Amino acid sequence: MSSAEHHHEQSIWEKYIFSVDHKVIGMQYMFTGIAMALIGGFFVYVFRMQLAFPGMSVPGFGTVNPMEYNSLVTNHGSIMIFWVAMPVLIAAFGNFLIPLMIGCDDMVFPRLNRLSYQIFLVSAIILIISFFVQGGGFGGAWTSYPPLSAKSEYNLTPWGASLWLLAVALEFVAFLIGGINFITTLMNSRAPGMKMYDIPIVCWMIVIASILFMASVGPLIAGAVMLGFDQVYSIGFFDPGKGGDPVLWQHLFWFFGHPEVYVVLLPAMGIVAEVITTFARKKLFAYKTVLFTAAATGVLSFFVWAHHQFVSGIDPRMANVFTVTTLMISVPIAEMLFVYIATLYGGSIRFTTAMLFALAFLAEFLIGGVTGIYLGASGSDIFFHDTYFVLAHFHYTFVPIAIIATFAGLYYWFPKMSGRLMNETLGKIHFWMTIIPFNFIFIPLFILGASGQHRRIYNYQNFPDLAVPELQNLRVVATVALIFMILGQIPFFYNFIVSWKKGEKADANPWKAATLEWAAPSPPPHGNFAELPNCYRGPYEYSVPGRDLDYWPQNVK
Amino acid sequence: MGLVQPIATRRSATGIPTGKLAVWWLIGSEIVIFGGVLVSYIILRHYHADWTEEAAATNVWLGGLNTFVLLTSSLFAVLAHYYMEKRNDAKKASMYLWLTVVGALTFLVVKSFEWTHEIQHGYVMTKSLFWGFYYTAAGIHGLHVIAGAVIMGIIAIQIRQGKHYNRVELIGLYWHFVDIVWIFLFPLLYIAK
Amino acid sequence: MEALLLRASSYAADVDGVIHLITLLAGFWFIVAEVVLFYFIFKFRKKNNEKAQYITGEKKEEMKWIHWPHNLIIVCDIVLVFFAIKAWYHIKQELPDPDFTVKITGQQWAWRMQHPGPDKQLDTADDIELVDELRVVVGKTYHYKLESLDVMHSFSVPVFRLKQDAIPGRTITGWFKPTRTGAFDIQCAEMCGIGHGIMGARIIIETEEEHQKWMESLSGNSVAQAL
Amino acid sequence: MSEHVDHGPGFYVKTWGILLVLFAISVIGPIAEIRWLTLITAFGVAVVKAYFVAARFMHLDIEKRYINYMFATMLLMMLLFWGGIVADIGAHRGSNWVRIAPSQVQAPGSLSQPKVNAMKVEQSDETTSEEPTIESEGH
Repeated sequence: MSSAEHHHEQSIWEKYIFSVDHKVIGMQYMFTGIAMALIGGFFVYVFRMQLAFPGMSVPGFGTVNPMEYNSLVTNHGSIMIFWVAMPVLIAAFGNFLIPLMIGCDDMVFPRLNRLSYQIFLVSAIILIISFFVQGGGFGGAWTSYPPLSAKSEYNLTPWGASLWLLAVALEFVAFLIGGINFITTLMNSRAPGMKMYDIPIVCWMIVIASILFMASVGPLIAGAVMLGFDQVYSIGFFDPGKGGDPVLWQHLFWFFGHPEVYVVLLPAMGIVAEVITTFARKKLFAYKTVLFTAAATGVLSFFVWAHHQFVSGIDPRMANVFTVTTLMISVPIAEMLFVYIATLYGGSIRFTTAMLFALAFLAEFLIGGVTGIYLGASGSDIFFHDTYFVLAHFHYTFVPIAIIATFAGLYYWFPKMSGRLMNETLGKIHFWMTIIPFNFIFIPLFILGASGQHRRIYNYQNFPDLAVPELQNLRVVATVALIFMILGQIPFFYNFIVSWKKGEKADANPWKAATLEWAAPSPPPHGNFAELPNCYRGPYEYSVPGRDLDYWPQNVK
Repeated sequence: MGLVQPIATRRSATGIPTGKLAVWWLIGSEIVIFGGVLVSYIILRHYHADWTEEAAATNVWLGGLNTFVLLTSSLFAVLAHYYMEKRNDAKKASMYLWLTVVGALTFLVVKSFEWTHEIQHGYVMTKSLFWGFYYTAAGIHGLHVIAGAVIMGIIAIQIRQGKHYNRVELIGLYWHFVDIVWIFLFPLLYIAK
Repeated sequence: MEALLLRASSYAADVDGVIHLITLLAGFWFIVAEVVLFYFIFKFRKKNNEKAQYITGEKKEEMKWIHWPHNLIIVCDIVLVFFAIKAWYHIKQELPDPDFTVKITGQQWAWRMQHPGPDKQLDTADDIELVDELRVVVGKTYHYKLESLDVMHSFSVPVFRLKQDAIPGRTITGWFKPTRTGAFDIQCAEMCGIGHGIMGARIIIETEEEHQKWMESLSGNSVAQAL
Repeated sequence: MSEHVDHGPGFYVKTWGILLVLFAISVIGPIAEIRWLTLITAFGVAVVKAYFVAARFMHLDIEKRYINYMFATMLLMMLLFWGGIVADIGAHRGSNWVRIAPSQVQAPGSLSQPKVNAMKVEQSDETTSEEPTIESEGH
């Protein structure tokens, strides 16, 4: 039964707004994520200008007072993690790719898929509303530690705090429902003949990420309900005066927090694996090792959460346990990166924009990974905790994940999404104008952090040791580099919008890749494949000796 | 409804039907959510020895009655699944489903009596942290009971119209899970005095 | 680290030691990985479309190239863990007996420092309480009792490499031993609301005589106040 | 569906009977007012009842094994979470820290104004003067 026969003409409303097609829902997540990234980017521009030129009237915002500074910082963090990294990496690529790459026509529960996007959209709207309520947006850091976040007489944002919490809780519900959809689809709806080790790595990674998210978000949803009751009815779950304990929230939060960063890392590693193998024309080195290290990272990520709380009042003896587990988790990640580097050995690398971004991900993420060891080891974390060193570390992991790997995925799958090719020269301009300024933002922040500058402080002039000119110059360098990086995104948006309609026509398999999604026409119609494909081999059969073509698609007999 | 079920939903590479697999995962995520509340409660209970006389005010009899009600409704749910699965008898299955919904409503009625009694005697949510946990945990569980009852009613109607026979088992699984949560809530909130 | 931030406490050298060790070990593996990465990118770029090799990575001798660095990294991690825990134990778990004890209370947007005063006993009538200023004597071991009145604060003295969060509802004890005189920053390292940025305080490390002179100058007018 | 031995409705009613008996046992504890008996029966019985409902009613005994492994992992996560924080949240004191009993937790306003430090107060005034909104000192 080919899927074309029920193709009645759908109205715009049905086709785009209330669509149940996994590709349209994937695009909805993508565009919402990119829109929220613009908001998050505007926030970072404003408060970085305040840090570099304290007290000035920031063009486009005006003078920044401490209350606004705190909510800008808090919501920059919340938006970039919950409303940009997760939707784009897990939901957008997951929705778009999983059905195509495992050779079926849609997600198992299309309406549930649409519902999860709608809940996600509501959560984004609630967050944006929280900026304009009385008292302004929530200003107690994206980790929202009580009692600051629990009592409005402390955080002075009565409405902002509760709306922020509601938005985050709704976003969790959206990704729980979405996660169930992804896991069930991958487990059950694989193409006939596609065995466990024939599934492309990006699908595996997105599903492992969904499982990690589902297992870790539970306690935080319970925590969010408790914090919500604390805010509204001041019951005292986290209020020491009433018997509660503020450190309980930290444990609830970071038990979710650390698996969360791996939830975001794994899909990015999956995208990079796809792009690298295609443009190096080489089979992924040790597919099973990548899979097992990803699972090992996932499992270990539940044992490490208190390395965020070494100096925050937990029992010092616990810190020793978590130092050991944190350094243990750096081992599978290092092995996964080594395997990716080993994949390049013996390849014939084509430097398309997608490949440039994937290679840049590997180079930049190595810095992020290595600097994490300073923070995982309890001895050095005493000094480094909550300084700009931490900030630079997690930007060297988050930016490669949420921005560099996302661009790699976008440039790689754009032909499949739109049926057109993006302009390569504009892509390369965009690449260099993103990567070079990125390093000039965060290397100075490493130095600032090492010289004792702590996070989220509104104006460093209040600290004589930090108000010295050398450090202030570093802040200016970081801000100027940020402006270059923001300007560097203009070629991308121009390229993206123009090429969607007027780009050079792309056939079904422009990159000559081997995975199943390239067997569908681009852009794939509602039912994806005219004839649902079977799968005969692994996803990365490139340059197989004795074959003239250097790629062997999974669905070709 | 215009939606044609995609082929993906009918595939079952794992041998487990997709609907059931999704319910297993849903129950998995619910375990972790209830676990979060109960672990926090157990730990703070361990810290606060003074909660025992607070807990003395909880009414074991009504709690016990609710346990009995939920256990019975679990029996009806599994019988509904039995008749649907083995005997393909939609009428009997639907009757048992409605009996389960009646069980859920009795549970909620008993709980409302219990809560109004306690609130009248001043044991409100903000009296002490024990009562905070008591109302939060039982409240979340109560919401799940309401959600289960509503869905069960819808499915009972659907199978009478001859659709979605497999959903009887799915709602049964969810209902057994809600019962298991109460099996743990009962000793924690009522018996641990 | 010394170039970036001078050391003013006895255990600053331990923390810096751990940092240098990590820089050495992790830095080595970082450079190896980056060099290998860029070398592969350069060596295996597309050359007049000769085909790539077919390496599955399942065979033993291929995986050897991964297992060896992997095992060495585990060894480096074990060394790092040992030194990190040694430094952590010395700083956070051991409590040498104090010469003085100060009580530090964080509140929304100021630090209250309660000094023992001339009789060297805390919680006695002659205690001196300063706001946003801590006066200590160089070379003496101090215990600090850290509390918070309202939200989470974090008592951090960068030059001491000292940081400890102040949790409302807990009294946390720690120690430090200043090793050089001077006036340095105290920063609040935990988001504590609108005034988090202006919660800066100063720690003034002085010699024994200066400290005595300061206390006398104060006890002159504080006696008047106490009457 | 998988053809396991064909349970009649009686099988489920029997299980239900067992569950009621177990429930009765768990209620004896509070009546007899024996504390340790109450705790053992209450939680022991709860685990056994949960096993019966899961195995027989939810047919987990005949379900694919990795579904049980998934539930076991979720429960282990909760055990891990409990183990990780019980030493911290459940304790009155630990090495170098003490929990203040809720009754003695000082309310922010309770501390007396600082006795000394007059010159510090003016000095810190002018550093914070350019921030119009925040009051300079404490509250």
